[in-house]
Amino acid sequence: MTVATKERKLTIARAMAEAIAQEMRIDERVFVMGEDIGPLGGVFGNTRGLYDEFGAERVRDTPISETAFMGAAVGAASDGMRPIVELMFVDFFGVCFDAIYNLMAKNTYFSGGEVKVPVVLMTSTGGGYSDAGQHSQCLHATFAHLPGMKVVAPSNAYDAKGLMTAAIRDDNPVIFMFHKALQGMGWLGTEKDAIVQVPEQAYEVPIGKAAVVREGSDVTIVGITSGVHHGLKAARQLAERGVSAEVLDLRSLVPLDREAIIASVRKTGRLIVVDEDYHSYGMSGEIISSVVEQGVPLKAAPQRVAYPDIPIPFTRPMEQWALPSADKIIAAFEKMESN
Amino acid sequence: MTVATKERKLTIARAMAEAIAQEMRIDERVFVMGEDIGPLGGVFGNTRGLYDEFGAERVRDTPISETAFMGAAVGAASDGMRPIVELMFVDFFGVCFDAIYNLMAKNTYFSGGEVKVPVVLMTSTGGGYSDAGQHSQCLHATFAHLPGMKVVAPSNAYDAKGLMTAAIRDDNPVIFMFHKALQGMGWLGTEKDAIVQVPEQAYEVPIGKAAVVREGSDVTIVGITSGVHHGLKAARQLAERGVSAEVLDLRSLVPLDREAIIASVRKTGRLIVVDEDYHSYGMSGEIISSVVEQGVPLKAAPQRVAYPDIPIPFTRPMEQWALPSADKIIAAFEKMESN
Amino acid sequence: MKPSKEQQLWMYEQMLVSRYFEESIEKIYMEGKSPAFNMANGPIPGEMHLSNGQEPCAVGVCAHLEPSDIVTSTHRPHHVAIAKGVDLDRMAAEIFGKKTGLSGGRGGHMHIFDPKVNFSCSGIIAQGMGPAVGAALSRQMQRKAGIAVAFLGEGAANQGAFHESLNLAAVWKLPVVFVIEDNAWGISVAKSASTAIERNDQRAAAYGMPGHFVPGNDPLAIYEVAGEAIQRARRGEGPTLIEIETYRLAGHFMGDAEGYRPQGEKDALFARDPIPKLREHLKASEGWSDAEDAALVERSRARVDAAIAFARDSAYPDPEEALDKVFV
Amino acid sequence: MKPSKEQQLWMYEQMLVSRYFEESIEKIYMEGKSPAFNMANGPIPGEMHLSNGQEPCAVGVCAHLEPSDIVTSTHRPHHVAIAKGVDLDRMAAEIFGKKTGLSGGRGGHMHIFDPKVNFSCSGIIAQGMGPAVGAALSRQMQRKAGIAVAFLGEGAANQGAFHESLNLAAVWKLPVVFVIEDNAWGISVAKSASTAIERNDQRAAAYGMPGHFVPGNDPLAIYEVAGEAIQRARRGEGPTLIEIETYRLAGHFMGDAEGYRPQGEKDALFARDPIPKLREHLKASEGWSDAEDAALVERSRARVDAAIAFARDSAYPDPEEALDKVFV
Ligand SMILES: Cc1ncc(C[n+]2csc(CCOP(=O)(O)OP(=O)(O)O)c2C)c(N)n1
Ligand SMILES: Cc1ncc(C[n+]2csc(CCOP(=O)(O)OP(=O)(O)O)c2C)c(N)n1
Ligand SMILES: [Mg+2]
Ligand SMILES: [Mg+2]
Repeated sequence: MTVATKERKLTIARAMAEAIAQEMRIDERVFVMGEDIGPLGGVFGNTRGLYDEFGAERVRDTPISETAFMGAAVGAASDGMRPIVELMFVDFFGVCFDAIYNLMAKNTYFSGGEVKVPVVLMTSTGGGYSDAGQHSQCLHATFAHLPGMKVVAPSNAYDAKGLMTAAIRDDNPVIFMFHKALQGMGWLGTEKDAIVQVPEQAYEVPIGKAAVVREGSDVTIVGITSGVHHGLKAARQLAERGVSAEVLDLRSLVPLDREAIIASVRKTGRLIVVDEDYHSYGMSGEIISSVVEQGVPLKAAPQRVAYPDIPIPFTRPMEQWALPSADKIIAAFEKMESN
Repeated sequence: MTVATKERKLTIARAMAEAIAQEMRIDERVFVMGEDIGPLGGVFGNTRGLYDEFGAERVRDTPISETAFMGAAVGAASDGMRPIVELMFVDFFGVCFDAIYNLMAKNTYFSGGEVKVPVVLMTSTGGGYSDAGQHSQCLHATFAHLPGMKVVAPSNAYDAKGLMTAAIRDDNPVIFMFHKALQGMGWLGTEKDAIVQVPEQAYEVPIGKAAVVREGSDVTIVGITSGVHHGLKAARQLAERGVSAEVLDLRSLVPLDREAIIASVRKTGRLIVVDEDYHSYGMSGEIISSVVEQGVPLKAAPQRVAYPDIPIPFTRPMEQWALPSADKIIAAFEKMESN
Repeated sequence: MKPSKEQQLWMYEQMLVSRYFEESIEKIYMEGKSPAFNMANGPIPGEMHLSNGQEPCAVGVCAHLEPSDIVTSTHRPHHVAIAKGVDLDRMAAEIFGKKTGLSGGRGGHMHIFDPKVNFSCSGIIAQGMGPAVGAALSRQMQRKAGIAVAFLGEGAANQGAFHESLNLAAVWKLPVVFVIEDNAWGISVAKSASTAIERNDQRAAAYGMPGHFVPGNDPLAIYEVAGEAIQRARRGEGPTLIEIETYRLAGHFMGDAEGYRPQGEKDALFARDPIPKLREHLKASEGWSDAEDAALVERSRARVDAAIAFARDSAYPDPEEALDKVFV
Repeated sequence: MKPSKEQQLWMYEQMLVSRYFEESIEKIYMEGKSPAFNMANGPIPGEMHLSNGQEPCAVGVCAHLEPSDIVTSTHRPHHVAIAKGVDLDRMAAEIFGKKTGLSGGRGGHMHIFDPKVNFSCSGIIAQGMGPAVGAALSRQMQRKAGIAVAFLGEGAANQGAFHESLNLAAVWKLPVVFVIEDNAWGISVAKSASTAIERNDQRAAAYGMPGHFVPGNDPLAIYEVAGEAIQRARRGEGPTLIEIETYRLAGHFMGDAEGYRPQGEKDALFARDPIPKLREHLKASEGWSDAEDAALVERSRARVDAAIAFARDSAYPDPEEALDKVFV
């Protein structure tokens, strides 16, 4: 007897909402708060349906008071709840970063491990739709640099659901970054490859494990969220030229799966890092250094394709020009080859 | 006829205060605000004497309202003033980072260069005196990663005065980080080598230029603030073994003097980066990547001596163990040699 | 302090220009966005927060301001920008992302900067308040004429920046006026769900400053209250907080389905549209004729059309210009 | 709601313990710090904020609390920690940075966490407020007994977190009490230079919550006012704001030269030391005898001495333990 498995593709938004709903059903301590996450279902759709199923007490619209409700998430988590809290755009972190960074991230350590702070902070990242410099950033490194928080960021709906489930069940604070261009909201455009088959039952994608999303032998392309899709597109184009690119989806920035990166670069001997976050003092530098400080033999100088060190411009010509792309990855590869 | 030049050594605190006073004398637009920077002269002494000379209007104690007064600095600067504003500890950035980061750093860009925001934000960094995890951080990368702000950090009083003068005269926002252990406040201990001769007249140290503070040919040690002093100590010890270490004081994180770093590593073929800020996604990764992505030939894998990815512990055994040191730099060098 | 006929007509004209501007933007915004609505497409990409209905707040306040006075506004800035005298052509061009825009296209609709008339805005809630306080400090320290006005939404009044800015302004007795445009909604969240008290003017007492409430979205009443507050600031007597009852006739941003609105709310708001109301008042009380009105409407439309044409006809910047203006 | 004799004696005892604790810390803190005062040296390195003089705030409030109630405190936490029942031995050991400390030495004096009695504190001004609100929310959602109290200084009442936390607590009608210890100074800055109004209890109206002021640093008066507020919270009627006039008998932190104090202020404060005052009251009104007092003093000292001895005798952690407990 064969069981027909139903094909079911979800957007990241729906995958996130499904993971949250499933955990809320089995764990009364889980609740959600943030701006417009109630009846509206979240500006980016990732709490859609939750308010109807769980009601106003467990799906709480907040005032525009990020400092208070991030702090409240810490207090509630320390008292036995498991809050999921939304920072609508990661760009808004500056109004509440103390609560995130000096409390959420550190209280476990400060208390010698006695106080658990199981908060999931979900926040939207990324640009490409002309939302300008206060609504388009990724800020991967700004969060990943600071110890005490796990940081995950899915590139597709399967990982989104599994990482969200893992994050909710984690006893540590987890920053869950979702990229707007992958979210599956039509009004933001959508990366089709982010919409993938997602099992109905709950499952975890382990935090801190990268995934080889395409195998290859000539060059390793490391990315996260949008960078993975740029990498995959570049890999397909490179394949046409007979170049075999391996694409690594980090999925987690903290913990960082250095082993997986190093294993891949040991195989390929070439490294390109793709990051929609700013170039300097960021993820791209960290990945490259993590490889070279181990003395991994390289066939060419590693390259990065990151956002230039400029505030993100509004106008489309500038904005699109500055973003990472498959073309830029290919150019980076060509640069490697020409030296 | 010879003029006897008076030897005059200053602490960083006094050098900062002197630079500010001199600029306030010649430029009415310059004023200072922050917590306890008035009659008290700043918790770290860097506004001492200013209140007496310039009075309460130009040396303004603020309420504990960093969001308001950082925002006010932006508004005053945009209206033609040149505020110097103090964030008492860099660790407090989370209560006001939006005003710094989304306004101070970006308004010039957002306005197409029409609005100048000549703010100097001075803030204390660093640990080593058991002030624990909310009062000991450096956060170099947290500020340097985000575009739109210049970031300087002196290792000695000469540079402190010159960088402060340059910062005040700069039409862009400048973050001026001073390390508490170098500040010359006895109650924080003091690095003697930070107290150096300082000319009485005003002068500028150019922002964005690193300094070779010790020449050498076998290995380049790159650091900033406390890291420079660890580097110098290590270099002296290495010299006893016949190893010639070059020590580079970055002085500015933004703009980053990549040319100087690369020139030195081209000469020595070896690179160690020292950073009291957190290891991952930080300055150490940026420096290493900036070198290797240029294909600079290396004799050994570059190494970093940075703060581990942990909140900073209070207790002395843990705290001291975790800090960078000359010994760790030497160990890093030995590791390079053993491979 | 009643507005003269001339002042009323100035306000009316700004309201017309603002309304036509928003209506034009609204239409153009949808170009290139069908069949599938994707923000990234069309001549005006990105988020778009319209201010239709809130014009009285802008004109009632700005009627008292000189170009040298400072205004900081929000993510919903057009009506205030227009009333403050921001260059309409260059503002339109900025919204289109053109090289001739106020910032050469770098800022877009949430980042309108016109230093000639001391106008700026920010997309982060309540974060224009600190800069307004600082600009007021600058004027106080320079003994230079001019006051600052910070506009904010009622949702913003729950942000920490609100508290800190009001306190600082009061402690330093700065020439600044805080104007809350209470349009009853912060995106989908009603004021009553976000604000512990009914009216934010009551919060002024927490800072020892006068607080005023203006009901009815009435430009003439706003004119009076704002005039007092601004005069007070000019006299060096310190800050004032004003809350204005206003209406957001559009969605929070374009694309908003507005499902959170109670049945009939929109109709009720449109029935109270401040523009026809003011027109009727002018006709009834100020001898304003149909012919005069038609001419003014015509002129306002023409001014907007010219701005839009300027924006459309302007060139896009070169992509590499993205790297300029990070530092000056 | 007057305190019984037993409750008064409980408060008095906590005040004694707190005072002796601070006096012991003060002495030990100076060990190893001469001839040159360097914070990094001695058995207690780092910053040290003493709470001498502010004991009434702690005991008057905590007299109403159970271990299951939540308290968040500040950089100046010892008196509150003691009144809340934090393990004195392990707190002392934490301040010494010992392995037996509450956090194994990771936190130190500004990061006292004792989950057994639901106590925590933070070194960032006003940032304990959000967590108190969240803990209150947790109790409300879990239908679980217990309320939260957030302590803060009068300087902290100008932080954005104050505004946001009070508003959120009021909107959600949470069982939380905000207690401002007004010791007149924020480091060197006088309240009058930082706060736009005279008394912060007046700010309660901005959130539609009751506000109370307690003058005179009087533990019995504090007991009454706090009792009402806490009962109100327990009844589910929502938050309250209390401002207490108190005195900081020590410097802001150890090493503070206190040059900012007006001439004679310290003497005046010591003349109003709340401990002898309460002792006199107990003797005059509650039949408290000299012998009983001597015994209690003795017992309190012994308790502190034992804690200090425990701390001194405990071992330091291994340095590598620094890497533990980042994640659980
Ligand atoms: C700090 C911050 N939080 C959240 C947002 C997202 N946001 C944009 S507009 C808005 C609602 C603002 O409401 P209100 O202040 O009443 O202004 P209105 O939109 O009604 O004009 C929100 C929550 C933001 N821009 N900044
Ligand atoms: C956000 C923030 N800003 C500044 C400081 C530095 N600081 C520590 S204590 C203090 C004064 C606090 O005054 P108050 O709230 O009255 O408490 P008190 O010290 O009088 O107990 C300041 C400014 C800080 N810890 N956090
Ligand atoms: Mg609103
Ligand atoms: Mg105080």
